[in-house]
Amino acid sequence: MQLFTCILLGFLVVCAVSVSLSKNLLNSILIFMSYSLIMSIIWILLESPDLAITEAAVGAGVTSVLFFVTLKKIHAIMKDKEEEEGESHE
Amino acid sequence: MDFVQNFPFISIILSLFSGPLSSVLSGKKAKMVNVAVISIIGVMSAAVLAYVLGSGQEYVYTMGHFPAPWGNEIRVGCLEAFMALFFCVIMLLSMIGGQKEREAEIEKTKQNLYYIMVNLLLSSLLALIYTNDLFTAYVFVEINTISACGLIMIKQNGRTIEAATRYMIMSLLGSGLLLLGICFLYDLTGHLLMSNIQEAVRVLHDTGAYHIPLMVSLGLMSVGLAIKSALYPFHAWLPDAYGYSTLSSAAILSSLVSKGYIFLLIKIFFRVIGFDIVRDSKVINVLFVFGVAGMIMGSVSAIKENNIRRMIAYSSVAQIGYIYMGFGLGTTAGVIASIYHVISHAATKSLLFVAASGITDASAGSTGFFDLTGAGYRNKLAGVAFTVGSLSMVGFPMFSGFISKLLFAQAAVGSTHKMLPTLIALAISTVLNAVYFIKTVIRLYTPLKYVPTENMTHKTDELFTVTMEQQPFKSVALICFILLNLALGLSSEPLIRLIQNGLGMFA
Amino acid sequence: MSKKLSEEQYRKTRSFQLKQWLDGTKDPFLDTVEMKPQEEFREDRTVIRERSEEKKRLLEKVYDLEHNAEMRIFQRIYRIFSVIFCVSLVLMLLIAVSNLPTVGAFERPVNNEVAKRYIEDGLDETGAVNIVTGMILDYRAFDTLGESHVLFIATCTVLILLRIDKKNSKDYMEANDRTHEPKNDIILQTVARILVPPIFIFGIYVILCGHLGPGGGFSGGAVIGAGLILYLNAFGFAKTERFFTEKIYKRMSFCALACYALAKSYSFYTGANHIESIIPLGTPGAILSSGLILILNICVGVVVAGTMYTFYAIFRKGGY
Amino acid sequence: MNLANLLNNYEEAVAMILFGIGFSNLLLQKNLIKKIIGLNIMDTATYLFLALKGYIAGRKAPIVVDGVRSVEAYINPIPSGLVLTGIVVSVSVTALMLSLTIRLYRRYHTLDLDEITTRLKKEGL
Repeated sequence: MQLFTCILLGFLVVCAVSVSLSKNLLNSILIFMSYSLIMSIIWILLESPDLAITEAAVGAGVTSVLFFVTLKKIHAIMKDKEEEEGESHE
Repeated sequence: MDFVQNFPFISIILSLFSGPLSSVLSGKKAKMVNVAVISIIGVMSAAVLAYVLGSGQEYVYTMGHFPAPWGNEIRVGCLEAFMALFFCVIMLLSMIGGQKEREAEIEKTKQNLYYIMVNLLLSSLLALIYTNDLFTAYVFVEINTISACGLIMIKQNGRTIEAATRYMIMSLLGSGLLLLGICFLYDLTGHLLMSNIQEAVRVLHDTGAYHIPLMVSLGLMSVGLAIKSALYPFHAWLPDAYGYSTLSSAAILSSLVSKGYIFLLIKIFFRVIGFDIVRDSKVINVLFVFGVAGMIMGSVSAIKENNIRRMIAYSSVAQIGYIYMGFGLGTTAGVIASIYHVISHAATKSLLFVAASGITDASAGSTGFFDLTGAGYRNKLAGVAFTVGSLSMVGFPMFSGFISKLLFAQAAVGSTHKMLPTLIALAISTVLNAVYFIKTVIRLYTPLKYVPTENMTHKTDELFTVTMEQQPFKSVALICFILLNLALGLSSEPLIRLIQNGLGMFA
Repeated sequence: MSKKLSEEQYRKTRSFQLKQWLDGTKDPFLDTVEMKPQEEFREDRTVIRERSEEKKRLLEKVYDLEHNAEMRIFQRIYRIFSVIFCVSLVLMLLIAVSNLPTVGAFERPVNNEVAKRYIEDGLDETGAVNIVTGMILDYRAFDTLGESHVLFIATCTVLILLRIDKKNSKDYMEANDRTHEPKNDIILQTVARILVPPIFIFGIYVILCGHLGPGGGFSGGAVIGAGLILYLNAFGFAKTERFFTEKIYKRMSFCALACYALAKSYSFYTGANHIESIIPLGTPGAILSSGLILILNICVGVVVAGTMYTFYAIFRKGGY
Repeated sequence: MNLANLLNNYEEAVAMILFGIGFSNLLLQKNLIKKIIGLNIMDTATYLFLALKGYIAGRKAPIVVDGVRSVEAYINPIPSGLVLTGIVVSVSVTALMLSLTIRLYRRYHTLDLDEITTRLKKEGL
């Protein structure tokens, strides 16, 4: 059990670091989503099922969806941005 | 239990309730509800103040069926009741003074949302004042932060949204540190209620156990709240936020929002940790250094500034520096001076903002320094009010600012190590204050014919006179503010005694 | 002799729809979903070019490290100080942690009489089997009251920022990105049709059983909100706006928050004035038990579900 | 620095490191979206730290089963309740920050606050 906790905690740190280092915004949000999921498993291990449900629904669900919508709004998912950059290099 | 004792609880619930209520009302009705709520709460706070002064002791109000360490509770002493009353007065006057701007600058369909922000801001301030529980304080700090952000960005131009973003980033750093500090303290003491924490902290301090985490927790909470209340190196958001938001927002933000955090910090020092333990720690020295730096650097930035509202905003940085310097002195006299300065600064700064808007109205809406030439003749009341505010800020006798500077100086003489730097900083800061405020006042009263007009953005014939009848609400607010300032300056004795009493009840 | 159908009647029959669907001329679900022109909002190419050129110029100015020495030094110092600040913060915290009581041990200050009473008497005093729910909605209800107002005020600020009241303006066109998305995705719609009802039922179950097991208003409300978002994505705004608009959201959350505030004021008032509360606690374990907690959970659930959906809808469309 | 105890408290140490990562992201990242992710990491780290306060090894979640009501049977319920409150606060703050980001992008077409500030200075608004 302790080993499992250690692995999960290690994952958390790896996720947090790679979020800050990743160049692509979409990638970092996906990593953040997995961070939230791991967190909700940790809540189960810490015997707090209420938190696990809330974190899974709020952290991994709604927050990530809001992030995706924002990315769409700022044209980071679509091709617009590349287009813009491509034009500026011309 | 007397019925009056319910009033603090009723005022918090009433202002919380009026937020959702405003969301289903139209802008006009929401405004009426807002004014009514603020006035009712003001009256109730006055009644509570009279009750507490009459009985001479604070009382505890249990929120729910369970007594203190299990349930929530609020605690009412004379300082709390006075602060609630004072905040209501300032908020009401600011709302009245900024009415015209508010209706012009905010979209019609979003007017009622503004009143939601104001109502919830008031409720969070009241809860911060009265609460006796650290976690409740955290929740209401968040409400305070979000509603302040709403107040900043309701006038939607690029500047305010950028300022709101910076404000949110800084505030969230502060809230994170504050919450972490609360967690540490909870771990060490096992309580969230302020009085129980203090007992446990005293035991810990006497036995010497957990000394390092205790200090870390104190440091985290102080730094978090200092960041949130825009202490000097963390003030980057402040000039834009105060300078470009709508008038009543600027007045409320500068006079109330940061003061709520400062009041919470005072409660943490006195009621949660115990002031003697705080004094023994190194934390107050840090606050002292940053406070002194803020006093001087804020004034220097204000001198360099050309825009009158941004200048007043930078002056806020300096004044918050004063308040933290008072904490840093480490004596009760210093804290009393700080609390008095909180009050006097709140009264003066909102006066200055309202007066500055009156002046810019008479200068064809321009906030540039050169455009203000002779504006004191064109809008007489605003000119007088600005002069009163400036003199009070500089520390001219008769006005409230003088008393607070006097108290600071007295407190500095009482402290052994920090006397010299404090007095020097006070002197330098007063001179710098005088430079930019008196410069502005002189500019206001320079007749147009004596200055070359090429620096001005507007032609002289575009300028027109603004009379009191044209701006009835603003005039009422200005007159009330001037009277408040004079009252604070001329009869400060009872207030100082009240603060002393209140601090005594805290400990 | 078969009965002859008129052209109109024939068009309504299933066989005609099937034939059309097989031919690929018509989508059988066409009438039931949102139809909007599917052209994409596109900016003028010259505007984009101008903007990117200006951005380039600006970037040169911002990061003009050769000429802007003051800026460069300031930024470098700022970064160095921030890094030092962060590193020393972490070190300080680690030192503090190394002096804290051990994780997982029972003998630590946290496990004192407060937690003891919650566990031992919580069931009798609040009637909630789930002690955490009993704690946040009865013992420490003031916090939770503040917290639901945090959600409410956050929605209001989002409304201020993103709601666009002038229809047909350029901002509105740009904000409403539903207009240029592939519509009538049959996979999404089928999946949504299967999944949305169970999600709703699960969310309602989590809310209603908040006092009996893990869950409560916040988690259940978030689940229902997620279900609404899925429904919106599959079937479009036209469908959801039939039953959920901003007006309804405002009234709903007003009612829920008012109900919450009234219920709690009653219990605060009676508690502080030592008046016996008349609300029965019921049998622990039954669904109708634990006094006000069930009602409060429903209120919180309504507020949270509405808030989550509102966030999404405003982000997508700028008002709904 | 008490190293042995630090190793005992390794969960809390991880929470503190996560807090540091989140804090420095919020402070130092140029991109607003990254800042917001940093904010979320910081908040979750604080909640992890807080929830660890209530954890007692070998005990069950505080949901009364079979009428067992001894304090020996369950973990401390207070931190769970506080974290529940905190999570909701953090999601509302995140939504607010994201909407601010969208507005800034709609106007300035960038996510870099410094760039926006320079542009504001140039506009001289």
